[in-house]
Amino acid sequence: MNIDRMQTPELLSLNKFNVDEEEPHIVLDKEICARCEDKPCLVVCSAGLYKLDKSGGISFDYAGCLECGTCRIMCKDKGIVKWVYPRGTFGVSFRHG
Amino acid sequence: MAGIYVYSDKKDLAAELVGFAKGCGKRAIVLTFDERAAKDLSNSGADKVCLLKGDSELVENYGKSIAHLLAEQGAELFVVGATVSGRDIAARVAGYLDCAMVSEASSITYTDGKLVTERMMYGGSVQQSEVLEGLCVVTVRAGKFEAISGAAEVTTLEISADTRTTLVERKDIVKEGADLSVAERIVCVGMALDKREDLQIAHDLAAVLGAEVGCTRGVAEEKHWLPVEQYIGMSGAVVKPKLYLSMGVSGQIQHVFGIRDSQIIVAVNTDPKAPIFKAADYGIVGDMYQVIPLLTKTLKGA
Amino acid sequence: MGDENFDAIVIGAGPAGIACAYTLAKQGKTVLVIERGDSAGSKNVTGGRFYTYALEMVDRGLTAEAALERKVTHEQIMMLSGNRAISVDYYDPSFNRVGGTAQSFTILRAVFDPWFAGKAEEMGATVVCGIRVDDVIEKEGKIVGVIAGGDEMYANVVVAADGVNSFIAQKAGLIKDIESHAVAVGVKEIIELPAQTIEQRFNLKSEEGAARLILGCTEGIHGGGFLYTNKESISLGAVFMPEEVARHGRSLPEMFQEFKMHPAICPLLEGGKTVEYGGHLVAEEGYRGIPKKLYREGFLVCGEAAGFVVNLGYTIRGLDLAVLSGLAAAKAILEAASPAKVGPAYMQQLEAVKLLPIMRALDGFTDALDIPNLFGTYPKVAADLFQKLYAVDGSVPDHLRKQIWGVVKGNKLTLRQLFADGIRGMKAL
Amino acid sequence: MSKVIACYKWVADETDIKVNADSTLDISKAKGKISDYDRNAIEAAVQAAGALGGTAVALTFGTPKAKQSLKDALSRGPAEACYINAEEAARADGAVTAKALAAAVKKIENVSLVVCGEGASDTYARQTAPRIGAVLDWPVITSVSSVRFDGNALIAVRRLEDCMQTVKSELPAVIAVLPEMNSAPIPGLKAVLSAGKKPVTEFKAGDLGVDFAPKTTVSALKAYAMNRKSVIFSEGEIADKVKELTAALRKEGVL
Repeated sequence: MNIDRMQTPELLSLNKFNVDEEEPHIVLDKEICARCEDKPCLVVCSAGLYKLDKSGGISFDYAGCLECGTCRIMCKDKGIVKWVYPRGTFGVSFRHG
Repeated sequence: MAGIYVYSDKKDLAAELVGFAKGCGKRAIVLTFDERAAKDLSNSGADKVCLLKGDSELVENYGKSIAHLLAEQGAELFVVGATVSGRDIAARVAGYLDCAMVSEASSITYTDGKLVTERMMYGGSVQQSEVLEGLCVVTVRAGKFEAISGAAEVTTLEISADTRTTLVERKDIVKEGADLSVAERIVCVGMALDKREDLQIAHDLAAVLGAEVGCTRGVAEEKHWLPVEQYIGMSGAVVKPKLYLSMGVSGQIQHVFGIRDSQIIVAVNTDPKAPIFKAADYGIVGDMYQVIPLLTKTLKGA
Repeated sequence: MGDENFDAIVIGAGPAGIACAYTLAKQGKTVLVIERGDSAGSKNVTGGRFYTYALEMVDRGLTAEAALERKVTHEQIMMLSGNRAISVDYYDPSFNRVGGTAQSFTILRAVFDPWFAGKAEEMGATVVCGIRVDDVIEKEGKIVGVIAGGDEMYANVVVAADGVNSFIAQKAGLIKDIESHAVAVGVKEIIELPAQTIEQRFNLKSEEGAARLILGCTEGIHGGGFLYTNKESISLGAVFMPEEVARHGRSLPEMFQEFKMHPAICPLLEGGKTVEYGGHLVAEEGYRGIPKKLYREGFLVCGEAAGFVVNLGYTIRGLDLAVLSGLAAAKAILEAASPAKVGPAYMQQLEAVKLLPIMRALDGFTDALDIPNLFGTYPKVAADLFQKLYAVDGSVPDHLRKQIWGVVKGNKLTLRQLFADGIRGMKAL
Repeated sequence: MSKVIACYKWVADETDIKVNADSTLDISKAKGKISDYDRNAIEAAVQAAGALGGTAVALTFGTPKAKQSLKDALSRGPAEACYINAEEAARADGAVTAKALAAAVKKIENVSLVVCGEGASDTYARQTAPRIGAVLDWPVITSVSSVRFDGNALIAVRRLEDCMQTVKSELPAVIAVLPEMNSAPIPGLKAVLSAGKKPVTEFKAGDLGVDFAPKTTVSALKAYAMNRKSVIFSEGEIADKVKELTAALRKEGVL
């Protein structure tokens, strides 16, 4: 094993997540996102969860969220219509922290 | 009669277990409750087929009697097909005999006269080996052993049932999608799929391969592009096709758990570091939107 | 029912919340701590160092029992530019006198926080994990309790120690949501290495540790890197201003990976195995970032939720300030003659435990760190200078002053700008 | 009042298990949890106790470490808990586990129903319920997807591979429930707070008169190694990669 550049999916796979399938803690209004020109979420998310899909829209999966809150603060056009912490016991659980 | 006693409510699986018993050089005695199965199994290479008859239609109700039978006959091992009902009977028998039992062994061998088994733990990430002595019980899934042939006598045996539990009703389950667990080839779609309509490229490839289409959890549970029965993984379908080919699947451990009994695993993904490649026999690093249609075309042409 | 009415409800089982609960419980108060993570510390990410004086203020001798990693004996600063690196290593054993309490330790939150929460439980506090507090209950202008997991729970005082995003202080109407210029976002990898390897690479004796802050690793973006040695792992992270990241246009995780692979960083990690990746927001405005009001009747805000973090460039302080604020909150609750007086008493206690004085004194660093050249140009100037000093190729060297001037000009800096940044820096400090 | 017992197992969280370079395992740092399906068993027991007018009792057999599970189990609804605290649990196999649990069921007295999860997250051996039934000589119903009561009778729907089977049995009985039986709720704040005040009965190994010698000997425990060819075509034109792949698959005989 040696140190190498790692993509976020690989990094996130090291963490422990208990994904809340019933209640997503972050919800986007993709129509608003489609109109957003800057899309800062693409670069500021610490987990790299915001991506562009083929048609130029935002693709996002809350499952690997590190719960830092950066996307919420940087979201310009308020396409993030819901951002709360996951319900108790759900979300990321750091083993080291 | 001493030897290995075999039971499964699936007669093909019972035949495979006879194959195992004979492969160990032991006598194989088949237990069955079904007359037709008894007839078919009389050509499975067993030494004896016991058609058990009693007054309950629930096979689980014979657990205690089978335990007595095995003890009386001096059985060495009771090997049972791992179906819902098989697992139940096996554990009851083990309970009444107060003996060792290994559930869903992935391998069983005799080494120095002792039975050595292997099985999976912790969702498939850990393998445990155990050594068993004396009369014990093991359950085994289908497909682990080869059936053989050879004539055996069929004897009928009256056996008593525990009738405290009775059957009220039985309803067949109507399956919505294809049964992935028995599919020979599977094309699996992952989250790299952009939109529902693009499933067509998976269906096109599946048509050429004679494959069923499966997907990852996200495609079924989040996008709802395929029915939930079609997702493969620890909490979904566990498959063992000859060929599993994934497109745009990243390969999280839970998904990989569901495919690792596949004979050949193929992955197509743009990310060379996607974990699926570690679990694959063959892989193409590339965009599935280019690779898959080309693959379909190539296979069609051949 | 006595069950549903506590002297205090503390939201969040981090160092601020637990310091508060510990102190209250020790004095016989009934305290309920509600933590949304599966266990204390499971939602927390910290760069990784803790100053022990704060824990000693909560209870003398606590540090000796605490679940800590390595005592920091090596304070380090590193500047990167291109493939080049300048390192400063300050070794001072006097911070860690034998028989005394070491000044600071590296820590891992998922290890430290459960220990601290356990201590509060020993004192009689009730710590409930796995429950998210959804809202506060307000009656007649006072906060009287919380709604959590569908249940209502009442207390004389609710202490919000729920971290940087502090939704609870927002719900209580004390603060607005964080503004993007007021925070930086940090990411970090935990990389496992054998203790021996860490000690060899960082020139440490057993139990000794290094704490390193790194400039010039953020592509000119306001921010920096950090590296802390734990017992059997290294915490490597970087902090960026998200506003500038958005303008810069390169993804933050990508920039962090670039930093990790720097030829002066990567060899320190060699043979290691990454075991975790975390992200966290950090308040960046120091004293100025503290909300105008930290209390209302029946309600106090502590720790990161109250903006009690300072970034000094050479070190970051947050955990010790969190503990101080929790302690101050508890003392205020204990001493106030009536519920209405708890808030003002809290402000007095924040002075008495020296939290606010410390933050005021360090206020200037915010300005100093606001100099944009600090994160790209100056590390480069320094590296260029070292390059000139150490390059020996047989040619006749220029006069030193000329060399310096050449470097300054080469980096398109004007004297005026240098002077202005200098004055700004001086004034700030 | 009759008692409905929910058996649960405190297991190491499989996601915390570390694999060493030599593929041995380090479970020492793994957090514990109530085995996933056992949460459904506890919920089923609480519901059954409601239907039968009895009380639900959480029962576990574990090492001293399992003590920390009691609060979690009780916060899920049972009125009391019963804990067989024995170091032997670390080495227990299906035989030992069933005998220990059955012995506790006898001690608890007046038990009308024992509910187990279909299988544990660690072993997933699915032996416990049938074995307890055998030890007690009670009727057993496994793979239960729903249940109702009619006087002293229990009517359960079982899910088999190809059919749903409805069976009827007399009480007392042992059932093993599937996770589809219910959705085990996340305990609320008040439930967690009250859990700490509920009564817990603790049995030591010696109290039960059970032989704790396991019937199987574990000879090895190691990480499962994915043994695949990993031939990855990453360079060159896509058309060539596809050609190479089809040739390889043809050779494997899977086309």
